[in-house]
Amino acid sequence: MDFERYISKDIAWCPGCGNFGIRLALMKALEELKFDPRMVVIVSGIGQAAKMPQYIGVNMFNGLHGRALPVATAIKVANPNLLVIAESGDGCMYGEGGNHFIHTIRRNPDIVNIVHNNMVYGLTKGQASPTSVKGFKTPVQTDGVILEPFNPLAVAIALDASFVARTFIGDIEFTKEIIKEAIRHKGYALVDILQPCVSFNKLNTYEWYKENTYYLKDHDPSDKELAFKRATERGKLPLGILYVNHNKETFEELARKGDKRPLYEYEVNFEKIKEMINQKTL
Amino acid sequence: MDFERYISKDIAWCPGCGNFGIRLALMKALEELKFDPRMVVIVSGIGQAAKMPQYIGVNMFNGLHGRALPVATAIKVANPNLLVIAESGDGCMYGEGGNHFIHTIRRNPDIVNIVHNNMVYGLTKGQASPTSVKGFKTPVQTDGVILEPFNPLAVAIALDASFVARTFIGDIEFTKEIIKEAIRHKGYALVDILQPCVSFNKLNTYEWYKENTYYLKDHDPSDKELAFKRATERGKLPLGILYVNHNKETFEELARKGDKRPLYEYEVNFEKIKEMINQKTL
Amino acid sequence: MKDICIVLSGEAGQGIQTVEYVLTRVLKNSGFHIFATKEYMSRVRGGNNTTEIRISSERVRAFVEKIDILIPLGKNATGRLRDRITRETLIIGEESFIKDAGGEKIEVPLLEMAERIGNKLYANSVAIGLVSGLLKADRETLKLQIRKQFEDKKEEVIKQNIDAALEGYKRGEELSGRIKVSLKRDDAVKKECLLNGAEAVGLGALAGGCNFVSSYPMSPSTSVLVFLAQNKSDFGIVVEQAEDEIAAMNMIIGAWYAGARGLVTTSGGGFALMEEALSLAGMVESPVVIHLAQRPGPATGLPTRTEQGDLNLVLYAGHGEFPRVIYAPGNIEEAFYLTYKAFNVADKYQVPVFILTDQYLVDSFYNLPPFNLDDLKVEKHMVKTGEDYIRYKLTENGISPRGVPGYGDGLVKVDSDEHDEFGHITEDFTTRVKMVEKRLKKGEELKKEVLKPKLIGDENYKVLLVAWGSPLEVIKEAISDIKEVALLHFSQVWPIDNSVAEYLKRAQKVIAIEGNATGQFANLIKAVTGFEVKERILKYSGLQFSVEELRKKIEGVV
Amino acid sequence: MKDICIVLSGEAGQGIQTVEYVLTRVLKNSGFHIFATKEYMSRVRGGNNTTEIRISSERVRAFVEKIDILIPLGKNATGRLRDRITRETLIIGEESFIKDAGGEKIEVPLLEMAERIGNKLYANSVAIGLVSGLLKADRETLKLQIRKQFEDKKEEVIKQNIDAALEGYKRGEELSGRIKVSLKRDDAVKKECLLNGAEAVGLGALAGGCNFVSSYPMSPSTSVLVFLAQNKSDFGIVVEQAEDEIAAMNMIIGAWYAGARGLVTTSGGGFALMEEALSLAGMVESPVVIHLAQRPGPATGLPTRTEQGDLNLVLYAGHGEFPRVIYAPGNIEEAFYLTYKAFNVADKYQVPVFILTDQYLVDSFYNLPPFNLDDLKVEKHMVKTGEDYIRYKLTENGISPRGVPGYGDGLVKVDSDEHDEFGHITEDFTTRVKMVEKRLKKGEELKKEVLKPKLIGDENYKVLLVAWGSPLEVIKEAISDIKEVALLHFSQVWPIDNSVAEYLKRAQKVIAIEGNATGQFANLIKAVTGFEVKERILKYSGLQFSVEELRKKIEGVV
Ligand SMILES: Cc1ncc(C[n+]2csc(CCOP(=O)(O)OP(=O)(O)O)c2C)c(N)n1
Ligand SMILES: Cc1ncc(C[n+]2csc(CCOP(=O)(O)OP(=O)(O)O)c2C)c(N)n1
Ligand code: SF4
Ligand code: SF4
Ligand SMILES: [Mg+2]
Ligand SMILES: [Mg+2]
Repeated sequence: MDFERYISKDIAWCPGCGNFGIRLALMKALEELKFDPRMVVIVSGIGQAAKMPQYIGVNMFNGLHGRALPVATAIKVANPNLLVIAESGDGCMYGEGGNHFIHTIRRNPDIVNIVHNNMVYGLTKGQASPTSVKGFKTPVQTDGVILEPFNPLAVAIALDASFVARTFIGDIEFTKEIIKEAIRHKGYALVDILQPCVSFNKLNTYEWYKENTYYLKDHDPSDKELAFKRATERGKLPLGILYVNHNKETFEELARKGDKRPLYEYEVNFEKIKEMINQKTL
Repeated sequence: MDFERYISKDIAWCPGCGNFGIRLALMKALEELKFDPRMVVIVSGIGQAAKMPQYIGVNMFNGLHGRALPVATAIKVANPNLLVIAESGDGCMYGEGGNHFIHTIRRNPDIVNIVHNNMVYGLTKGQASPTSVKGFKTPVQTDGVILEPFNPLAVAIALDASFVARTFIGDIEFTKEIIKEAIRHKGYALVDILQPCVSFNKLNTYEWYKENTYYLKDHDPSDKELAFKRATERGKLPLGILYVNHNKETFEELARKGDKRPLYEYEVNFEKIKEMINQKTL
Repeated sequence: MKDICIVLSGEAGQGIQTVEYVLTRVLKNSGFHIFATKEYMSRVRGGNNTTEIRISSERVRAFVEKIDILIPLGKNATGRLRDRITRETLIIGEESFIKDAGGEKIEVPLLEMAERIGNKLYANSVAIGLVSGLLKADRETLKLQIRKQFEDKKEEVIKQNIDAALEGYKRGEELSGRIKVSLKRDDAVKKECLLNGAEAVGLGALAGGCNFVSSYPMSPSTSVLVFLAQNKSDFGIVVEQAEDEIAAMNMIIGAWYAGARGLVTTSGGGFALMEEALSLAGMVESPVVIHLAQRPGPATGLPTRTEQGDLNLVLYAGHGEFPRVIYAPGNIEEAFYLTYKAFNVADKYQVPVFILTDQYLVDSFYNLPPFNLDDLKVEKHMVKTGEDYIRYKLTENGISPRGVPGYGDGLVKVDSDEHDEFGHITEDFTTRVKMVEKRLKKGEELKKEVLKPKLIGDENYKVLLVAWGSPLEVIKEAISDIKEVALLHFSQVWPIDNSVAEYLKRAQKVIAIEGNATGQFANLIKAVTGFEVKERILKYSGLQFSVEELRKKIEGVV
Repeated sequence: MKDICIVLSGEAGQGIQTVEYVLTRVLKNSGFHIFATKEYMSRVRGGNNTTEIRISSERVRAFVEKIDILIPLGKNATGRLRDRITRETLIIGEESFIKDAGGEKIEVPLLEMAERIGNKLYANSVAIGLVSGLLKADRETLKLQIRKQFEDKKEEVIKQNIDAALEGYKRGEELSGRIKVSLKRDDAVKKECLLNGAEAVGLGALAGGCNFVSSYPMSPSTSVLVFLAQNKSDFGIVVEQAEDEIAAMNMIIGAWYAGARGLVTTSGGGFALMEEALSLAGMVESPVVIHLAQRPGPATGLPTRTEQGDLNLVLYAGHGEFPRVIYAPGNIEEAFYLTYKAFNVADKYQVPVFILTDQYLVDSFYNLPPFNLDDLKVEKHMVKTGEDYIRYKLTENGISPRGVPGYGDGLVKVDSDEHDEFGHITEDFTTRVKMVEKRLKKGEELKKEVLKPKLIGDENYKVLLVAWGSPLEVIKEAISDIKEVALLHFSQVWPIDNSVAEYLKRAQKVIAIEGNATGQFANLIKAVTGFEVKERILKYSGLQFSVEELRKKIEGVV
């Protein structure tokens, strides 16, 4: 497989981890959509999830914890011809990177934002993440988590994100399809993937997710209030595409005024600079 | 007036600015609720709004741009007997401080969060703020704002903030009453105050706000979906208390397990440390 | 030097900036050399701000304390200038504005004159005319500049403003006998341009091929952001106001990764938030250009004032060890050329390059010949990748060919973790050591491109002054008449090389002049050369040095 | 020194840490001196991690490269140790685990033995027993420690683990003849405690009155956060995991403002994000204590490795100029006492105080006598405010009485802008100058409390080694047999005073030893004293120094 080329051989995830499934789903999605690996960039942060682009044969920007989204946005606007995927963990995207999450949604670049939501900090060995459920005990949260869990879908809908979906990696096929939809969608697309962390999250296991999720049926993703209701109601977590707004222009369309040329082709117009300087003599 | 004591005399706001009204509303609210100025702390960031505590005779922590909320949270948990108000501009709270906004709501400390929402960066002379409307032209946003405006109320509701209100400083009396409610409320209380910036926002003027707002009537603030609908619907902006959730414990209650003593009274238990060290001999 | 120093003083919002803008153009286009600088409070209305305009027969480029003519534009506009007003200072204006001041007062009812013509609001035009008349500036030029200033307005308003200016001019001419200095004019000046430091940095960025700017507004750096935003359509630049400084810096690194040439402009506090990302640039070996306009700290400090307090900050910013370049332009020409150069150097060595200015430099301007662009060139060091491209190829000098995604057949993998040549994460200790050495080698290479410090003044100096950045022109003027004194000025403050010690050892006395409280550059010199610059003239009030104070202090030690 | 060095090696997740934990306690409580340290990869499962345990007749506190006994706990566990395995190394364990290694192999079917007793999972207990038997440790102690380790488990499981350990012990005893060194025991050791650097910092914080911790997890600093979280209920400490490092640092400053005693614990990259807030602490004159456990940078670097690369970072962190204190504990005792002291110093001078450790120090432990707490005392410098309280009163030494809100009759106003004595924002230049000088005066005061460097070794040295922080014990052991060599060790690296130069000048040769690539401390010494430490032994592979490599390098230059 093309996407297996040129990758780090030693995959550092734990056996049984949901990350493997996500890798598979993503690679299949790219394959089925026939992407040229050279035109794909995965931008990630730091964490277990963030190691993803080490193991996929596409361009990689493995940046700082929490900072994948501004990097991804800049890459997309600097070269709108690239498929740009920003991928990382729940701590990375919703914790350290929370401010970028909000404001990237406002910007609406045509990127796919994949979040491995294992409700825990994996790489740093099991502290609570923003999505950890109340009462979840960890070596730091010794009496259990006391903060309200962060609801990424509700927040994204509140900010009128152009595509909001959730999947569970127990269902790789479904996840792959959702990722494909997200890629096809024009504009910012959030794919929050529920992913068991077999090492540090003994609460939100494969079984737990199976029992606590359901597939959306007959859902109208253009209905924002309904989407909000689904995203916030108590009980089982919905899987599928919650919300889509097709009527949004992307950041790069607006910032580049439709120009799609990569900025690396840019040539300086020294004549114009001269003109400007001459203006300053008047 | 007590709250006029011990303040910076030279008020640096522009004549006609909405900030004067907010100052009045806040001082009256504190007065009417009979607060002892020594037990009140205003924490602010940087900006025109953030100068507020310079002009009110209470304790002041005028910190960094964007960082009022973590400071306020820490003060509250370190001394739950204080009334802690975190107050700043829209740029400060929703832009630079966006991540703290989200996570402070999740924490739910019993503080009042007053945001002077003038839809512009005042102090730095008129760039777009997160709440600036699309198309708003500034010296930096020369073609007008292209980002979706940040909707603080919708986000707060999505995160199940315990108290979410909006007012317009054209109505000082109403604003004062809302602030009083926010103070009385136990838990995090957001008061987003629409405030004209007469110097840099020629679009969102007193008139504009009058025409583009309405007072909530017969609204049930315990109905989250309704609150979300009001917060996100197109058209006029609602004024009043949009959402309240009375069933939340506060951060300091949980983190301190009900202990309300100021941490400055804390004495180290050296005996216990000795015991711990002795444990390490076993 | 023959010159006249005019100070305009008023509240924020009273239009000093308009007066300054028009007046400096009128005067320059009348053939005078001019210099202007402003100091202002961190507020939008009220308070007290001033602008100084020096008019001279020769080139003039530095702040002086003396005030020959003071024009208060409102009440309470003279109090803060008390120490600068002497018996010779002419104070001209409304009776109520000038009454509390010392000096030689000349009442001119600007408001009344304006009202007579049509509107009190024209008072500033009267003032512009008044000064123009005092200096016998060119009347036609005055009319032209007033017209330009109000070109968006109705013809009637334009006309009335011109009339107001001409009224002022008349009155000024009548008073011109009161001015003792007579200035020569030089037609060549008319062809020169007027630029402030911010514009020079902006133009330098354009010439350097900058096509991506992301920043968060922060005084006094915002003017560069504004300049580029104003010109973005003409040049196809992406200008994005980020949600915070962290996003801004990460965006710029992302932009370079994709082949753009990015700039951030910020101040100390904003930059402090970018340090983790600076370290990222160091690790992924991304070029990045940072304009940092200094203001007094710590924390919020004095947001609209000047200082040279952030040298240590940028020298050691970011965790871990990686090379960087720091330019500190001494004047407007250098602000242009060094910013231009920064982009090529950043691209070539794949390192962060700083342009370290300050509020004084970005907000000051003078006339200067248009920059010669003929030799400027955007040196793109990017390569088209082959199938077997590897991002971090180990080379002799540490520099690996830099590819960008989508350009060529290779994949470009960059990593904030320690990585192998492919860019993949590694924990191999041997690779680690090689990669550390690779990065540091680039620092050694950079020494080959170091700009030597400039020696200005008496070559047979006994006293050597050492300075960096914006005090350049002030010191130059201060020592112009003092013998056996020279200035060694650094426009590049990192890397610097040991050879500097030779200059220092030749002096009987070395004095560092810096706009900070600890002598950061003097300390750096000691760290690099071991030479201790014991005497220091330091200023940290929030104001720039003046020619007079430096002259006095230097004469005191000579 | 008579000692045996045992190395455990295996994948992440194979339980090395349990083996290490139990074994060190068994050995110590058998009367041996012990030292242990680990190195591990930044991953949760797989890869290869090792722990070294040294057992000795005398105090032992440093990492050595030699391996006397190697216990691989899985396949592929010997490859990375190739260079450390000699012909003398005993490699004990499963045939399939040891087969690829050099050295002297002794097959012991740990898994089979465990399975025979009840479960393969008991193999680690067999291994613990095996080593205990080899060294003839106390059997009863072994049983006790195994029981303690599994006390949450069912009695049957506990028993079987004990049986497994005893089986191992038997086999170990049989093999004990193969060990050539015979170690003495010392009953006094049994009364000593075993602590790692992280625990020492945590205990020091408790003793310093710490009652507020806010941090964001980051290796290798998280263990201090965890330690305090585990003990928060006993001590009434508020422990909050912040959303990011910026929040953490701002919270801590808020906490001190309200009268708490706060700590952040972080690593270089996390700290880089806190710098703006550090500058805030400098400006509002807030005490703050920062534990920074270094790891190799730049950027993400090697997250679980060690380095001393962030000295410059903390020295110059934050924009603007303000004083700070930096302690760099050399060992576990110092980690405790200096962290304790940091709180009192921070409170007294109202400045940021750093505890600069690294992965090697926080993850290493040895036996040591329990700390004497008798002289420790939380010095609260907070005052009860009067009606006319002003926060920034100008005083002789720059220190103003610090009030907190709600305690007394005054109001406490602190400001990140430049401020007057009340704490209100000001743009008055005279006040600015006074306030800058006030803050810097505290820096001068702090010099009075500087901890002098320690001279260790031959007082009549010809060669003087200079070091700071965690290499202390390694160097000490390395030079213990070398004549005319001494070590000058700094546990406080800022401020340092000029007197240091005296030590340096007395030496014929000075060599800096540092765990970074540029010799940051040597450069600092030059910056402070002008003395150039030309020779440097630097390490930046991600690993700590070993006794052997230092001994060799030092002997090479003597
Ligand atoms: C600025 C910064 N702070 C902290 C860290 C340490 N860190 C690395 S990964 C991580 C959390 C990982 O959690 P998550 O993002 O949920 O990813 P996961 O490992 O669970 O996939 C943290 C805190 C860091 N690398 N950088
Ligand atoms: C870290 C940092 N970045 C930028 C600034 C500059 N700055 C000061 S106030 C401000 C924006 C003010 O806007 P807002 O918060 O909406 O307050 P307003 O002035 O409109 O009341 C900015 C960008 C700063 N002080 N600190
Ligand atoms: S720690 Fe958790 S998230 Fe990380 S690889 Fe292991 S199971 Fe997966
Ligand atoms: S700039 Fe705007 S917000 Fe600030 S004081 Fe003036 S009117 Fe008010
Ligand atoms: Mg996670
Ligand atoms: Mg605002």
